[in-house]
Amino acid sequence: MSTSSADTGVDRGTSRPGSAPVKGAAPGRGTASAKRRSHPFARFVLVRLGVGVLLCLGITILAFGLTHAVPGDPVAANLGQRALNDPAAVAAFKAKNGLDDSLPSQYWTYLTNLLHGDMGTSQQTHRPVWDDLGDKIPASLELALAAIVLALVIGVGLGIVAAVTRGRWPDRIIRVVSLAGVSVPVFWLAQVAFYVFSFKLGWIQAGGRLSPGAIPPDDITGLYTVDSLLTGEWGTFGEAFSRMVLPACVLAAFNIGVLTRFTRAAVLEALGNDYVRAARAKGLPESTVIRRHALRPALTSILTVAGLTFGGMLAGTVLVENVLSWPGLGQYAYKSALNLDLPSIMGVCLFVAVVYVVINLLVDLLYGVIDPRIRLS
Amino acid sequence: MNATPDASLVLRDLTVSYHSPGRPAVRAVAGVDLRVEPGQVVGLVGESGCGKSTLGKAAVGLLKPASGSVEFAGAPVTPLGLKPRPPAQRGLQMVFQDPYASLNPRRKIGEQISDAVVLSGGTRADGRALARELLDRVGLSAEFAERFPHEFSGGQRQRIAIARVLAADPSCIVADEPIAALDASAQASIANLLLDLARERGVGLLFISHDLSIVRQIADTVAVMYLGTVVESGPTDQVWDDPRHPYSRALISAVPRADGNGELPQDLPGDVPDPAFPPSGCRFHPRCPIAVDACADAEPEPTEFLPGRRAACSVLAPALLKIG
Amino acid sequence: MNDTISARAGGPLLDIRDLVVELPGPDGTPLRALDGVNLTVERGEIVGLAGESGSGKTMTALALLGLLPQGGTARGEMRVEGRDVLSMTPRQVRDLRGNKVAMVFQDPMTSLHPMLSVGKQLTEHLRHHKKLGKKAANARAAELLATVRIPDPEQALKRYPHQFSGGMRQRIAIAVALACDPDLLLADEPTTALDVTVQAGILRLLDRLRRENGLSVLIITHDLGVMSALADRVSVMYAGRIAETGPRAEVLRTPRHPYTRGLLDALPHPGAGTTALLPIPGSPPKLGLAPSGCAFHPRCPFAVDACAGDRPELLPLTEAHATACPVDPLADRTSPETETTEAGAR
Amino acid sequence: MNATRIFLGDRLGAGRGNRSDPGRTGAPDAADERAARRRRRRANKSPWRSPLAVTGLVIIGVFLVAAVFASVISPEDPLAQKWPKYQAPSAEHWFGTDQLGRDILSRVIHGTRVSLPLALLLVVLAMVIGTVLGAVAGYFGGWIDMVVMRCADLVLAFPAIILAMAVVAALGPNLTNAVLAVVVVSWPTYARVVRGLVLSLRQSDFVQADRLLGASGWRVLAVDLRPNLAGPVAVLAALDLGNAVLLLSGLSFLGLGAQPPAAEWGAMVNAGSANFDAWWVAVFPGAAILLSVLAFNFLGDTLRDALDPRTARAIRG
Amino acid sequence: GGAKKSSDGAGGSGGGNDTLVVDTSFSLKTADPSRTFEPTGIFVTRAAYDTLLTFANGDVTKPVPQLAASYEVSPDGKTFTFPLRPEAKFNDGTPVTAKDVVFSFNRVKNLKGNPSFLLDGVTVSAKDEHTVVLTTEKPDASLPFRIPTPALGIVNSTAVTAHGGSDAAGADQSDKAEQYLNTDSQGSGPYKITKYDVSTEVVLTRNDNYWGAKPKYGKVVIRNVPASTQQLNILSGESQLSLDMSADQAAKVKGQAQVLQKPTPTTAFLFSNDNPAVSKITSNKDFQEAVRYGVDYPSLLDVAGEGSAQAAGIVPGFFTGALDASAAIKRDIPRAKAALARAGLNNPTVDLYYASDVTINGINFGDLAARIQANLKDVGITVALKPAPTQTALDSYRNGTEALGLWWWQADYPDASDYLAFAPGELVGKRAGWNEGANPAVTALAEQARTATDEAARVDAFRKLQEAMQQTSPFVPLLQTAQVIAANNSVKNVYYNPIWYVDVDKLG
Ligand SMILES: Nc1ncnc2c1ncn2[C@@H]1O[C@H](COP(=O)(O)OP(=O)(O)OP(=O)(O)O)[C@@H](O)[C@H]1O
Ligand SMILES: Nc1ncnc2c1ncn2[C@@H]1O[C@H](COP(=O)(O)OP(=O)(O)OP(=O)(O)O)[C@@H](O)[C@H]1O
Ligand SMILES: [Mg+2]
Ligand SMILES: [Mg+2]
Repeated sequence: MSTSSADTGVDRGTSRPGSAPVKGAAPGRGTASAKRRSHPFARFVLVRLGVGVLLCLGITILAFGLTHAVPGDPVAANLGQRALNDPAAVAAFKAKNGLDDSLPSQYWTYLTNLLHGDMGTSQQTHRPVWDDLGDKIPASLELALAAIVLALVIGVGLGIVAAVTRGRWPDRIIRVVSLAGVSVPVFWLAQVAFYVFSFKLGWIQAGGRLSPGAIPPDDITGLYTVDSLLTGEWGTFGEAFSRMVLPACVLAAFNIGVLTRFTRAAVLEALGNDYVRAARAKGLPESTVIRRHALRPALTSILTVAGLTFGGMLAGTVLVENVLSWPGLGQYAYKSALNLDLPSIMGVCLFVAVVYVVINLLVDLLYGVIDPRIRLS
Repeated sequence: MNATPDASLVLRDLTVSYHSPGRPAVRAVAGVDLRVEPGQVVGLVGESGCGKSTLGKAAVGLLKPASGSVEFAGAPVTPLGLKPRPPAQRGLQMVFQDPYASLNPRRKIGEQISDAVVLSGGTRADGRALARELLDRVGLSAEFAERFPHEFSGGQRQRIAIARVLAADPSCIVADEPIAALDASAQASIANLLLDLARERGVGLLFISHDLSIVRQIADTVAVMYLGTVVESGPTDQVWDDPRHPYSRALISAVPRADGNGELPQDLPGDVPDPAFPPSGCRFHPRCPIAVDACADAEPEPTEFLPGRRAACSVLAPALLKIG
Repeated sequence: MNDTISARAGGPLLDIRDLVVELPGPDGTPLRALDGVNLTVERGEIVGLAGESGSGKTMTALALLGLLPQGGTARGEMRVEGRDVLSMTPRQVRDLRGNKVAMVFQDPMTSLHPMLSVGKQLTEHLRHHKKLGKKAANARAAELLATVRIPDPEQALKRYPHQFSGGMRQRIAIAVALACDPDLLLADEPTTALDVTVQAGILRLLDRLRRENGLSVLIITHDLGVMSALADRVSVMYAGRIAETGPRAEVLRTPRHPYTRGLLDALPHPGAGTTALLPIPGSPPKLGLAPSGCAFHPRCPFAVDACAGDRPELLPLTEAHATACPVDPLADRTSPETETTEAGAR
Repeated sequence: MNATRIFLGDRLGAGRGNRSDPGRTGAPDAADERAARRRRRRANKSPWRSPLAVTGLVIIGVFLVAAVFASVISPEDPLAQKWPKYQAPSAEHWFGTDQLGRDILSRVIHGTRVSLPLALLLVVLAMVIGTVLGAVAGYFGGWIDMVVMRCADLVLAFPAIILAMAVVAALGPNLTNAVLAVVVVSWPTYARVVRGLVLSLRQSDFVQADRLLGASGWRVLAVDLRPNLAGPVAVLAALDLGNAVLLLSGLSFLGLGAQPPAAEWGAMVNAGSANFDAWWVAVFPGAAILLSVLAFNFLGDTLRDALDPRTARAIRG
Repeated sequence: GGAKKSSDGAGGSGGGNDTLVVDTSFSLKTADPSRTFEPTGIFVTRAAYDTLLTFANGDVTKPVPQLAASYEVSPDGKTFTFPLRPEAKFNDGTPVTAKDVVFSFNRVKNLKGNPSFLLDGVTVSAKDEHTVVLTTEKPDASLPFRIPTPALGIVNSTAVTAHGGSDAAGADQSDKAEQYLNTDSQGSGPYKITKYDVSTEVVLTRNDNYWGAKPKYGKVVIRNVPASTQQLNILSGESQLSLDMSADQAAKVKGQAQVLQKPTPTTAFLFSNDNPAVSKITSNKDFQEAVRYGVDYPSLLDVAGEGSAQAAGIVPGFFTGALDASAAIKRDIPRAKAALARAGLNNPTVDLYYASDVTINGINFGDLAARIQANLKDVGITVALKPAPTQTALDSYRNGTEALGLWWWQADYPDASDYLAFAPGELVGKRAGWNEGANPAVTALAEQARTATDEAARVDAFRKLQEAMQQTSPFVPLLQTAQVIAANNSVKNVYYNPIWYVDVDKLG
C-alpha cells in the first residue's frame, strides 16, 4: 500500500452549468409527466405510419422492378393467338398499357396515377385493378378473418392447456397436433377435406361464397356473413357461413399449429415469472392467476404471431382458394401472376404491403393497450 | 510482470452521456476526476444508477466520453472502434459484475483465457500454458481449462474472468461490482484475490461497489458518487470514520452491522433521481437533511479540506475548511 | 420479549417440524432440498433465516404456502396456529395464502405484475378473501399505501409498477402482502435487490409493523447485518438443514456452529482495518449432492473423522440456542484456516 | 409461413437474453464430479431420446435411404407408363397407378430426390445469406444496419408466394427458379434473428472483455459470436426445412415448380385433383409431404430443446 | 341436395326451377362481344347477342338465318346480302337495323382485338335500313361460317355509342364501351347479362323483349368451378350443366346424369420445327417422319379419354374437307427407326415446348407431353420437356423458336378454311418454322382450297392439301379432343355446339 498523502487518487470534480432545469423530485414523478409521456406513444404511432407509407412505396418500386424486369411478355399473355401476329393489335395493346415507355417513366406514370386512386387496368379482366381488388378483397378478408378467429380461439386455448399441463399427456398430444398443423400441406388438406366432407359425405357445399344465383346481402362491409347479419337475412347468413366453414378450417390449420406453439411457450414463460408466483402467494384461484396474470403478458407475443400469421395468410389463400374455388384475392393473384398481368400483380402486392403495415400498426397499438409500460413511456 | 510506475489511470472532468431516441440525453457521469495509481486500490461507491458502471466502462474505453479525458500510462485511452485495441492500452482491463455474462458460454474457458496471448501475437500453445498457470494462480485446477463456463459456480467464474484479465498482464484493473452477485463467502475470496493482485503485482485497482463495508475493507482511498458526480473522496478509513458530506454520512449509517446489537440502520428518504432530469444546483439537495434554499441554485465545488480529502457541499464548505 | 409474547398465545404462530422437501432433478428423480427443518415463529416475533445461496431458505417459505416448483413434494409438519398445512385441502391452503400468511419476494422489479395497476394488485386478493366491494377495497388499498409511506396513495392506485422506483415497489409489495391483515409475513430477501439507504427504510418499516400491528415476520436473508438489525431470533441453514438457531445476540456474538462462524468471519468487520477477509473454503453442495454426515464437514476447519459419519442432530445449548455441531468450536475467534485462495482449489 | 419463421426467430433471440440465477449452476467439485457428469449425460441426451425425436429421426432416415437408393428400392421405373391408368392400390401397385398409368409408389419414392435436396438448398442459401447480412448489420450497425434491415422489411412485407409465382411464370416453371425466387424472400428471417442475437451479444460482457484484450470487430464476430449464433440458426433452419418443403411443393402444386414427368409430390397431388374418384393419386404423395415436414419439425423442436436449456426445462417440468 | 333458399326465391336445384346453373372453368376476359374470343366469353355473348346467321342444334355444317331472314351470295362469291328480320328487337325494345350491323362489324374491325381477323378483307355496308351487304376482296366461301361467331353479335349502336363506343378507325384507342357492356349487355339475344364477374360468376336473365321463342329458364348462372367440383355439383344437383369434366370423370357420372361426349373442332398437334436455324435435328425431314411414325396415337387417346379421336389431318373430322379416319397415320416403329437412321441421328435429344397450365377438354398437356416423351423414347428420340405457363410459352411459339411444340388449334369458326393457317408462311406454319416458299406445292394446294367456292371442289382441295401435309409438313396432328357435357336429367334438349357449347335458350 503506497498511498502518498499528496496523491489521494481522487481529484477535484469541476462543476458545470446545470444542464436541465427540470426538478427531478424522486417520488411521484409520474403524475406531472404522465400527460407529456402519452405523447411519445402517439408520435411513435405516427412515425410507424410514416415508415409504413415509405414501405409501401418501396414495395411498389420492388414489385415494379421485379415484374417489369422479368423477361415474360405480357403481350403474349393477353392477346390471343390470332391477334398476336397482327402488328397493329400488338401496337395497340402496348400503347394502351404504356408498355413502350422507358421503365422509370412507366413507374412514374404508375405512381402519379396511384396517387389519384388509379391503379391501372387489369390486362386480364380489362377492369380497373381498384375495382377488381374491391371485389376480391372482401372475400379473402372474410375467409382470413374467419380463419384467424378460429386459429386464435383454438390455438390459444390449446396452447394454454398445453402450458398448464406441461410435460403430461395433454401437453404431449397437443404438441404433436400442433406440429402436425404446421406440417400439413394446406393444398392437400383442402383436397382431402373436400373429398371427405363434400365428395364422400356431402355435408358441405363448396365453391363460391353463396349458392349459385343467390343474391348477396347489401354491401356494407363486403363480408357476407357480417352483412347478412346486419341486414337480418338469416338464410343468407346460414349459407354464407356454411360455405365458409371448410375453407376457413383448412386455412386455419397451419395457424392453429403456430398459435398453439407460441401460446404454450409464451404462457410457460409468463408462468415462470416471479409475479405469477406472487399472485399464487396471494391465494388467488389458479384460473384467475392464469387468466389475469399469465395470459396477459403472453398476449403480446401471441398478438405478434397472430398479426404475422394473418399477414402471411395470403400464401395460404392462394392455395386454398384455388382448390376450393373461393372467389378471392388468392385466385386473383394466381391468375395475375400466370398472365403476367402487371397492374394486377402490383395491386395485389401493394395491398399485401398495406395489410402488413396496418397489421403491424394494429399490433403496436394493441401492445399499448395491453402493456401500460409501452403506453406510458 | 510488474507494472511500470507511470501506469496510472487518470480521469479528468469525465462526462459520459447516453442518447436514446425520443428522450433527453442522460448524463450518467457528469464531470468526475479520479486517479488510480499502480498498486493502489481505489473504491468507488454509490447507489444504484449513480453512474458507477458508466464511469468504469468509459475508463477502459468501452464508452466514448462526452467530454473530459481518460489517460492510461500517460496516453489517452481511445474509445473502441472496429479496430483492435492498441497494445499499449491492453494493460488496462476490466472485470465485470455478472460472472454469468462475462464468459462466453460456448467456448472453453482455457481458450478464452489464452485469447489475450493469441491476440498479442503469441501462439495458441503459449496461451494454453499460460491459461493453466493462471487458473492455478486464481485458485482453480489447471484441468478446468477444457471445460465450458456453465460447469462453474459464480465465484469460480469470477476467478476465471480474473484469470483472463491477468493473461493480458494488466497494470490497472477496473472491477465493476465484481462480487455483488456472489455469496458472502465467495465475496470474501474474490475480494481477497483482487487485493492480492494489487499488493503483489502492483496492479492499480478501481474497485466499484455499492457495498460500503467491503470497500472499507480493501480500498486505500474511496470516492463516493451521487448521480454522476463524486461528492466526497479521501483515504478510506478517514471517510468511513468521519464522513463529512451528508450523503456519505447517510450511506455509511445505513449499513447494517452484523454485531447482534439489534440496531436499525438509518434510512435516507427518497431515491436517486432520474439522471435524465437531475435536480438543479446540488444534485443531492432534494434528499439532503441539511439543505438550505441556496442548494437548489448553485452546484457546490469540491473542496479539499484536509490533505487528500475532498467534499462538495456548499453548506458545509466553510465549516470544513475551518476544521481542515 | 419472546417470553412475553409466547406466553400470551397458546402456542407458536408457526411451527415447522421435520420438514422434508424433495424436488425433481433433471432426470426426474427426487432430490432433497430440505432435509428435516425445524422452525418456530411466535406471534409478534421476527425470525431470521440465513444461509448461503441454495441452502433452502426460499424452499422453506414456498413449502409453507404450497408453492413448491412443479413436482416438488413436502413431508413433515407445518402448523399455522396449530393447524397442519400439509393436511389441508388445496382450497384451504389457498385461503391461507395471502390471507393469514403472506409473502414478499426478493425482487420488487419482478414480483409486481407490470401490466396491472397498483390498485388492482392491491385489491384483487383483498376482494377475493375478504369479499370486499370495489369501493371498500380501494379505500383499504389507499390506507395500506399510506401505511407503507407511499406519497399520494389515491393517485398511486391508478399507476403501474414501472412508474415507481425500486424502493417504492418493495413498499407496494409489502402493502400487497399486508392487505388481508396476515398474521405472518414471509419476507424472502426483501432488501437484497435494494440499495443500503433504501434497505434501511424497508427494515424500519417492517420493524414498525411488528411494533404497531403485532405482525410476525419470517425474514429470509443471507445478509447477517440485516438479520442483526431486525430479527429477534436467528436460524442459520446449510444444505437444507438448520445448522444453528438461537437469539440474535447469542448467535451473532457467540456462534456455536463452525458454519455460522465462517459466515461471520467472511464479512468485513468495522474496525478491523484493511485486513484480509476470511472466506469459507469450497462451495456449498449442489442439490442432491450433500455429503454424508454433517453436510458442512468437507469445508469445516474443525471437522473430525466422526463428522462424516452420523448426521448430527440439532442439540440445545441453552433454552433457546441450539446447534447441529457436536464439536465445540468455542475456541478463539481466529480460525486455524487463514488461506484465502482455498476456495474451489479442490 | 414466413411469419412463423420470423417470430420463431424472435423467440430464439429472446431466449438468449435470459440470465441464469446465480448459484444455481454448480461447481464441478471432485466429490460430486462423477454423479454430476452421469446426470449431465443423461440430461443432455434425453431430448434426443424422446418419442418425438426418435420418430423424426426414423422418418428422416427412411426418406434419406429412399432418396439415396431410390432406383434400387422402388419397385418400378417412376416414369414407365406401362399399366392401365387409375388403378386402385393393390398387391401389385401398393399405392395404385396415376393418370398415365405410372406406379405411384415408385414415384413417391423418387419424389424424395426432388423435394428434399432442393428444400435443403433453399434453406442453406437463405441461411447463409441471411446470417451473413444479419451479423454484419447487427455488429457494425450504422448505415449498413439501416440498409440491410430496411431491405429485410421490404422483402418481408412482400408477398413471397406472389413473387415466386411471377418470377416462375416469367422465367419458366422449374424448381430451381422457384428456389431462387423463394431465397430472395426468405433470407430476412435469418437476418433478423441473427441481427437481434448479435445486437444483444455485442454488448455482452464477454464480447467487451474480448475487445479489451485486443480482439477486432471481425474476430469477435468470427470467434466469439459464431458459436453462439450457430445453435439458434440451426434450430431455425431445421424448422425452416419443413416450411421449404411445403412452399416448394405448394408451387409445384400450382404448376409452377417441378414439371412432368418429374416425380414431385406437390405436382402429384395436383394430378390427383383432376379425378377425385382416384383418391390414391393425391393421398400418398400428400402424405409423403406431411410426413417429411412433420419429421423436420420434430427434429427442429428437439434441436431447440437440446440447445435451449430453458425451454427444455420448461418442457420437462 | 343443393336446394338452398336464396333471396329471390330461386334455388339452385330441383326440377321445375326457373334457374339454370352452369359450371365451367372460366376462360373469360370480357363480355363485350366485339372483343370476345375465349370459350366462356363466347358462351355468354352467344346468349346475349344474336348474330346474322347461326348454327342450329349443334349442326355446324350449315349456317342458318338468325337476325337475317335469309342470305344470298353473288355468283362471283364476293358479295353477301343479308335482309334483316323486321321483328328483331334489342333488349331495350328498339328494333335491330342495318345501321347496328354496320356499326357492330366496323367496331370489331377497328377495335383490332382478337376477333377482328374474322372480318379481314370484308367491307360492310347498309343497302337500306333492313338490308346489309358484305363484300370480300376474294371469293370467300367461308364467310357464312364466320358470321355466326358470337364475336360478330350485333350490338345496339345507339346505346353503345352513348356509352363511349366507337366503330371508327382508331376505335382501339377511343372506344370506351367495354366496361359498360360488361355490366349491361346491349344485344338482341334471348338473355341479358345482369351480373358479370370475370373470375367467379356471370348471371344471365331472360330478355323479356326477345323477338324469338322465349327461353325456358328465367335465369342462368354460369359459375367458375374447377372440373373436380363440377362432377360433385352435377351429382348433388347443385348445378344442372357442366362443361369441363374429363372423360374419366364423365364415366363416373354416367347413369346419374346425361352425358354428351362429342368431338370438338380442337386439334392437338405436334410440330418439329422446319427451320434449320432453330434446330438442325427437327428440320430434318427424316426426323419429322420418325416422329410422325413414332407417336403411339391410341396411347394418346388413352390419356385424352373417351370421345376423343385421332386426327387424321389437321381439319376436324366433322368439317367438310376433313380426311377420312382410315387415312390416319399408324404407328410404325421400324419405319420410324429407319427414318431416324436415314437422318443419321443416333439417339437425338430435342426440346418439347408446351403450355403447362392448360387443360383442354380435360386433357392436361403436361400428361400428353409426358406420354409423347415415352412414345418417342421407344424409337430412340430423347425428348426434354420444356413447359411454361401459356403466356410465356406463347411467346416462344409465336416467335417460332420451339424445336418441338405441342399445341392445339381451336376452330374460330366451323370451316376448314380456318385451318389454312397451317400452310407454309401462314400463321401457324411460321411458328413451326415452315416459312413461305418452304413447300410451293403445298402452298399452291392451300391457295386452291382457300379460293374454291364449289362445295365438291373445296372438299377435294382440302383433302389433297392434308394428304400432302401428311407426307411433308412438320406438323403431326395428334388428336381431336372430346367435349364432355354433363347435364342434370331434368334438362332437356341438350345439343353440343362446337363453338359455344350449348344454346342456353333452347334448353328445356
Ligand atoms: N445504455 C444506456 N442507455 C441509456 N441510459 C443508460 C444506459 N446505461 C445506463 N443508463 C443510465 O445511466 C445511469 C447510470 O447507469 P450505471 O449503470 O452507470 O449505474 P450504476 O451506478 O452502475 O448502477 P448499478 O449499481 O445499478 O449498476 C442510470 O440512470 C441508467 O439508467
Ligand atoms: N424450480 C426448481 N427446480 C429444481 N430445483 C430447484 C428449483 N428452485 C430451486 N431449486 C434448488 O433447491 C435448492 C434450494 O433452493 P432455495 O431457493 O430454497 O435456496 P435459497 O436458500 O433460497 O438460495 P438463494 O439465496 O439463492 O435464494 C437449491 O439447491 C436450488 O438449486
Ligand atoms: Mg453498475
Ligand atoms: Mg432464495
